[in-house]
Amino acid sequence: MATTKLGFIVQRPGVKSENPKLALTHAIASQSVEIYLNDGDLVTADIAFIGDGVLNCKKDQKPEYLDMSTTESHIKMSLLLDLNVLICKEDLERFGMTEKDVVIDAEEFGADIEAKVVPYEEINKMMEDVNHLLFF
Amino acid sequence: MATTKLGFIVQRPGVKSENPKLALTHAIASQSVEIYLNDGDLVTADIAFIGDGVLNCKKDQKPEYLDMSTTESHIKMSLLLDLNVLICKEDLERFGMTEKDVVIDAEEFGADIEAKVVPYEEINKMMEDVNHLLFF
Amino acid sequence: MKLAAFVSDYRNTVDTLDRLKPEKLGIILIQNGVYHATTKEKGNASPVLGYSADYYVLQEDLETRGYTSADVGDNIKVITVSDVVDLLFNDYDKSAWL
Amino acid sequence: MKLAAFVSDYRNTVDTLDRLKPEKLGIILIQNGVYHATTKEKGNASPVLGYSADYYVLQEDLETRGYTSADVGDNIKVITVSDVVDLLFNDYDKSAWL
Amino acid sequence: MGKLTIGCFSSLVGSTNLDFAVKLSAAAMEKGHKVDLWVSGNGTMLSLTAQRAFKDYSYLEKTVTELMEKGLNVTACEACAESRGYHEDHTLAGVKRFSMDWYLASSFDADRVLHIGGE
Amino acid sequence: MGKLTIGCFSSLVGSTNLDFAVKLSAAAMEKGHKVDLWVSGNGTMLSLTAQRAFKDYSYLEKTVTELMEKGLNVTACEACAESRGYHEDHTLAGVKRFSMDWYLASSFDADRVLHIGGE
Repeated sequence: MATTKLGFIVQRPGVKSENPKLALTHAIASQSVEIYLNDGDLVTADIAFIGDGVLNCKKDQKPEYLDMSTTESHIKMSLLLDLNVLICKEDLERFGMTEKDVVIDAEEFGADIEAKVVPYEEINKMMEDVNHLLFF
Repeated sequence: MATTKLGFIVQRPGVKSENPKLALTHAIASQSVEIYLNDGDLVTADIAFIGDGVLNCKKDQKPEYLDMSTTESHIKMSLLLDLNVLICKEDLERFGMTEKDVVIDAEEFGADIEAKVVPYEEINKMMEDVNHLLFF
Repeated sequence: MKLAAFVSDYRNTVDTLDRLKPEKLGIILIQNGVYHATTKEKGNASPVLGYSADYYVLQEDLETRGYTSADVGDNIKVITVSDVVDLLFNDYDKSAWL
Repeated sequence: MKLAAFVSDYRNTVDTLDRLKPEKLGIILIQNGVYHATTKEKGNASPVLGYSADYYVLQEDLETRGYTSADVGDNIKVITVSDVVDLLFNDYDKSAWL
Repeated sequence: MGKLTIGCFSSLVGSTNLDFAVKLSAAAMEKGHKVDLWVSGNGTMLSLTAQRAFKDYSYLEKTVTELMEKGLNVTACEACAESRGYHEDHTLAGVKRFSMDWYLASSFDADRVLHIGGE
Repeated sequence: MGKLTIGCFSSLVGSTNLDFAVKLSAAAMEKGHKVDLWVSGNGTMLSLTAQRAFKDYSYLEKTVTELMEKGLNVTACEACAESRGYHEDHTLAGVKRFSMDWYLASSFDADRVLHIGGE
């Protein structure tokens, strides 16, 4: 019985690049990884948005123009699956954004947890705490 | 009998990205475009390196590590084919580089012309003079 | 020349805009370039808005990212892809994708 | 943590290096990141060299771009891909490709 | 009405540059312009047939096929495609494959050229 | 000796990130480490067979095949590949195709993970 913790750090805006979305889909894959592991073994995925990456968390993204799912909907899916989603407070402030501007909950999907707007210091702690880092 | 002039502007360093090399191979293709055109019609290609793009002109690039042709060899090929190759003087100076650091001639291939290190003003004139611009 | 320059990134890796000196300059903010129109940093507007140019921003790229025309200053015209065609054919004679 | 950060571009589009505060930081300049080691602008060294870190630059990426170890300051260690493996396994416990 | 030549060097999936190039082509054609679309570099990805539509990725095969039926001229750089393992037999019906000089020839009589290169 | 898991999301041709990932795999294997290489996004380009070698483009098919014979484990993200039109029948012999959870499972018992994502 062992747990490996992964930290997914999203540093860039999305849409034009698929990277932030791949960060989320890979993190979500932590929920189906058991088929490869022994009973009781786990891989956990924490997700943090820092720098320009916080722009991925903007509310009200419209999927219809590109006919593609949005990073907003992937963040909501992550919350539904109880992944730990952190958004850097200082970076939101730098862009003049508040909690009201970003995706915090996925109530409409029945998610129990919320994304957390936290000081960078907490993201740093997460980065210290995980076994491996994946920067996107 | 008409001539269409194209200006190829290379703004970025190469190797990691194939774009500067594609600029040169597309410019070189101006030498074989006649098969598509009427007798006497021409497409000309001028090439200018500006900003970080001047780093593509550094001498002594070694092809063996990636087992790929260098932008240096493509600049020499452009000279052999009598293309007008301009290198921005102010940008070389910004990087502390001189004519000695960059590809100027392709004597070993028998090229008659040389690349020209020119003030940006001359590159601007070329940009005004051509029919279409292609920024890489 | 009359030049339409497309800015499609938020962090530009080239300083080409600083040097372009066309008779008429249009800056078209598309894809992640729309953040220059919507987003201030530490209260300051993006330096990309500081040129002597006509500014345009693509509406669908705004909305895809969660913004609307209301998030954009009056000095920037919100346009459609169809408008881009007209700008290219009628208002500018050359284009630069930076 | 002991973090090996890879810088592979000359113009970085992220400011992540400014925030990373590991106990030990190694900055590995590869691909177009090697220009930080070889190239000054207006006489100034790249700001990427200004962190409290151990610096490494990949020899083959230098030479592919027309430089040699002689073009690199003494504070930057010229290494091979094989050395990168040892750095990852022996000197650092996590890595970040920026 | 004029002729617009678009060159796009960025990949279909992973960047939305090709999505924009295709939308611009459609908008120009709707206004009666003739459009040539040259794809080179990773942009040659547009020329591959049998791409699968998923909600997480760009998917242009259907749109491009419809636009080609209306007259859009799409040509992929042959060397760029071959080097990637995109061969003739996996090429989307209607897409041509030529050398880079095709792009320059298309620019010869174009009223406007939009070259989407950088990155 | 340890295990290194490398994830690479950038394209073979157009960026040299995959070239570096493959070189690093080779160097780690030479030192006795076990290496898993996950390719996702445009990196799935590595999994296509019959790429043509030209002097202007990255070409890794031969190197990767030799490394797989020596034990390199290469897996491509199936959805990323399919969305691009890279199907099972054009996949380089030896390259596996799985969902993204394969990468996470590989990281589970890896001593080191190098994730080449950004851009």
